[in-house]
Amino acid sequence: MSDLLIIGAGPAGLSAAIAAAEKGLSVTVIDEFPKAGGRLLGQLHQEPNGEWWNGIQKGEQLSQRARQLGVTIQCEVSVYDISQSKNGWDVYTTKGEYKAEKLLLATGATESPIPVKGWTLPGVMTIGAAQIMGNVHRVKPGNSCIIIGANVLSMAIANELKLCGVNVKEIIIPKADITSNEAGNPEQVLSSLMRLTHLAPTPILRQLGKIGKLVHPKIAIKLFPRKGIRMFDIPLRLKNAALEIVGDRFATGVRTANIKANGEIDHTSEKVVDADFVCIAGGLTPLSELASIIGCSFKYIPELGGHVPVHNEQMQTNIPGLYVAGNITGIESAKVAMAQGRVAGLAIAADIMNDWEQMETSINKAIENVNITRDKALIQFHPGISDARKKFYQKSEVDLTQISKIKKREA
Amino acid sequence: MNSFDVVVIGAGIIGCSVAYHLSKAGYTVALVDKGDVASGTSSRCDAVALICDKKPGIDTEMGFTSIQLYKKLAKELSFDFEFSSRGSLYVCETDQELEIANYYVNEQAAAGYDMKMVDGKELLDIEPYLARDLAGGIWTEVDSTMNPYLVCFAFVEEAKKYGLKLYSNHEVKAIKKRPDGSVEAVVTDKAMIHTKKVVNCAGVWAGKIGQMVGIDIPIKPRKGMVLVSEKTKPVVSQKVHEFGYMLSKFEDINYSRNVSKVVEENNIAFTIEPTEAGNFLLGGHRSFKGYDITSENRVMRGIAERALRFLPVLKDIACIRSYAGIRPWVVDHLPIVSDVEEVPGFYIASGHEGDGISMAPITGRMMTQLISNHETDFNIDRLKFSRYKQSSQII
Amino acid sequence: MAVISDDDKIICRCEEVSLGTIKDIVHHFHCSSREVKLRTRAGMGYCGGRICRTIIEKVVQDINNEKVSNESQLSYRPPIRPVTFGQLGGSGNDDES
Amino acid sequence: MTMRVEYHPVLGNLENQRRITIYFDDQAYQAYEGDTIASAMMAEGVKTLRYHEVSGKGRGVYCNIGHCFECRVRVNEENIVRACLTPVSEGMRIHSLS
Repeated sequence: MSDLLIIGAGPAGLSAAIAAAEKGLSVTVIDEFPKAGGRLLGQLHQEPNGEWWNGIQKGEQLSQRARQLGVTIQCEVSVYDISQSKNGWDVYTTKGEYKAEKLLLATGATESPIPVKGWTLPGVMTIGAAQIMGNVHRVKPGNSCIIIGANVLSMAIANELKLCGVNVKEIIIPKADITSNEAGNPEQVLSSLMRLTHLAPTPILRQLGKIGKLVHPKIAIKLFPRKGIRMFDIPLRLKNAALEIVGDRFATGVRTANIKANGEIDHTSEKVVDADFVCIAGGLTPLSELASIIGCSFKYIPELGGHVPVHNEQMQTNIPGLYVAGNITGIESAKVAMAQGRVAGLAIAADIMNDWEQMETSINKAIENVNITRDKALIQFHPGISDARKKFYQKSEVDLTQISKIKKREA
Repeated sequence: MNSFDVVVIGAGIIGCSVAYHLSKAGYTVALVDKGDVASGTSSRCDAVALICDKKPGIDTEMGFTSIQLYKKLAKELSFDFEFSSRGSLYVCETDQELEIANYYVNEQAAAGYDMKMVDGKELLDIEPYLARDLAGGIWTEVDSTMNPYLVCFAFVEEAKKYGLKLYSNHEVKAIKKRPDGSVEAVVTDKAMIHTKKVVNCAGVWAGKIGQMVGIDIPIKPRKGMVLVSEKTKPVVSQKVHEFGYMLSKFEDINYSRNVSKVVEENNIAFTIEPTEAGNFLLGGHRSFKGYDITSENRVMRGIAERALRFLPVLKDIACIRSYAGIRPWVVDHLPIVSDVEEVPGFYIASGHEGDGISMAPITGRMMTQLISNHETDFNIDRLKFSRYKQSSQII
Repeated sequence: MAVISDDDKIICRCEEVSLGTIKDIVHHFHCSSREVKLRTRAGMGYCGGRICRTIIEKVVQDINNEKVSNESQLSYRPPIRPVTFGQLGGSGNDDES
Repeated sequence: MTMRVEYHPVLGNLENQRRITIYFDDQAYQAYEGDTIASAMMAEGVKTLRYHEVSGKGRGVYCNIGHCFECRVRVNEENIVRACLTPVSEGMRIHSLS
């Protein structure tokens, strides 16, 4: 029995573990991936000051620090069920049962699918799958690739694949249909790229950001060259749609066609672009199935990437003793996740020691740090995150006093 | 103005069958449900029509007739509901159970039902993956399987051809009565539907509908959890269940199994059945938990534990999902298929507990006979609602 | 040139349910995503619907002209990762203390 | 041909990897210690890890983090595991599902 069990050894989970362990809590972190680090593991990009953000190193630093503080980190453990008991939580895993007084869900995100014809063929994978294959396992899924889906994540990973020696032939968008959302609409794709912060991780995105302040997306997409623009020497083609992934036993290429000005497909321009593998980049959405089986309330917030469990700024959900941090609360960068993890760790410590007053200052400072980190973030997955968060927390049905009341009644 | 000969409340398998049979008989029918078709118990249950789990007597008789009706419906209805007659196998863990089973089979056989005893060796010929130390069992060929929610869809599709009007996502809020106390209209959150006859097929929610006309229907929700396996090799080829299932269903049989606390406390008995899609459904479990349909971890583990006892091959097979349903339980384990003297025009077809799937066709048929003032296929005096009034007077 | 139809593309990878099948069901029955699941088996496979559920809900919402609600219609049910019956029902069930 | 990223301009070079032998559908393959089944097979150019149980169509790694279960394989006769989450070990015998 630990004071705190954390599900997910990513940036949020590990940071929470560190913060809680520093306050003297016994903490266990579990994760189903063989290595600790979560989504940090795949990340590799250059900061504006020229330094590389090496996620593997960051992950190692975090897990080392956690272990130094006595945190138990166990990998290859899959949680399949959770139930609440008198003394806290029973967590059922493929490696047996874990018990803890408080529970933190830091399960991160999952990639949204874009179903493209042929996407079940071997050799078709999510962009995140290719990222982990290349950066973590140091294996190329193939020598050449096409990426379907143009967003901040796919553009960052396209460059990482290039660094692994993959010939990324082009980034294109899926053919618009009922399943593709905005991902298939050239104007909306460009518009969301243009709304990215001026601190975007690549010069071309920063450029688009600047253009975005001057030109309406409607006009910008008209001016956008059919051949695409080059980013790290990779063509970003927004007037070109993926119709179908072709291949017999595995993917060998993508049938593409031009998109006409009215949005229709110009079938006379169809051609097959060869590639060894194909990546689908549908963006990220919070992975909240555990919160769902526990019975959390949810809110649909598009800016945060979809359905998020209702929680307050102290990272408490509407279920007493259950906390959330990181991408499960909305899609943001690893740095924000780390800052949120710290808040959760401190709040849980305050909860266990039943001493909110004494820890109030440090918790508030940690919350402030989340906001500062968010505002400085290089990658903002959705424009309007800050505002959406503020609104969400103002209206949050979870408030501290309410939870302490519940606690008292139980006692 | 919305006006129908009959309004059927509840689009579960009983309501769908009643609506179908009434529509086919020429009545104008409205089928009303607070959700979609089959959005309650009928999509959270197992998928069999059995006679071998029933007590000898009217229970078994109606069950048998209902299966014969299913066979006809499978041919008649244009919508495939995955019907097949696979048979079923009861397994007895001990000689003592085998003895009780033997007594039971003799009684059923005397009534003319085709059930036979098999010994431990024959069990393995029929289902080779069963544990090798079982005492024996009962084999029934008549027992059948189907997909319960597809049955609902099939009834509704067919009934629409006869003019059925479906009011899904209409929650019944009130039932209006005339000054003489007879039914006048059903009021939902979205519409007022005029009618002289209402059939309450709301299953576990039948009591709430009953309250709207001032009667007390003693139906309680009884929860049952089911585990779903991955698609895998044919670990069984038919419904297989432990004889202890009977013992968990009927509280009045005095026999206690040598089982773990988890199995005992949660009233768990091994059942497994194949589905058309190649998965297996595992149960069974019964408990009174109000309207709660969450999946309970203890029950999941208990079901798995009991299943491994009888079918060790399951050890390396994955459970991919679980669900729980609530079944309309009545104290005497016989459904209510009845008119209601106090409220002219108000009928009840509910309280089938775990037999709703089995009994749907015969219930729909007899409710139609009742409403048409025809003689019912069976003497349904024992299914009358008034039996509860009498018993409470006795108490 | 023959225009490729998208209707035969797969939405539910586990049960291999196509977009066309799902669209037809929603058009015909104007039903919820839960009913789509029951009628087509989309989302009922090995992965627990984790990959396709958002797409199914989107198709249903688009055709029925509904807004995205705060609570999903397709509930999650344990086990949220497949677990063998051996792991579920193995020793340690009577560990009540 | 190996698909290993031996050289990397930022992450550095792969050095002194311990090689082990694993078997996929009874054929021997070289893997590195620390590989998952999925990365080991992808390094060897094997993309198809499983055949759909109904249609028989090939499937491979899709999400690589354990969510989609497309890469599930059978290991050592019994256990079905996700190739993307399961580290290889010397002499491991892996079988595709169909």
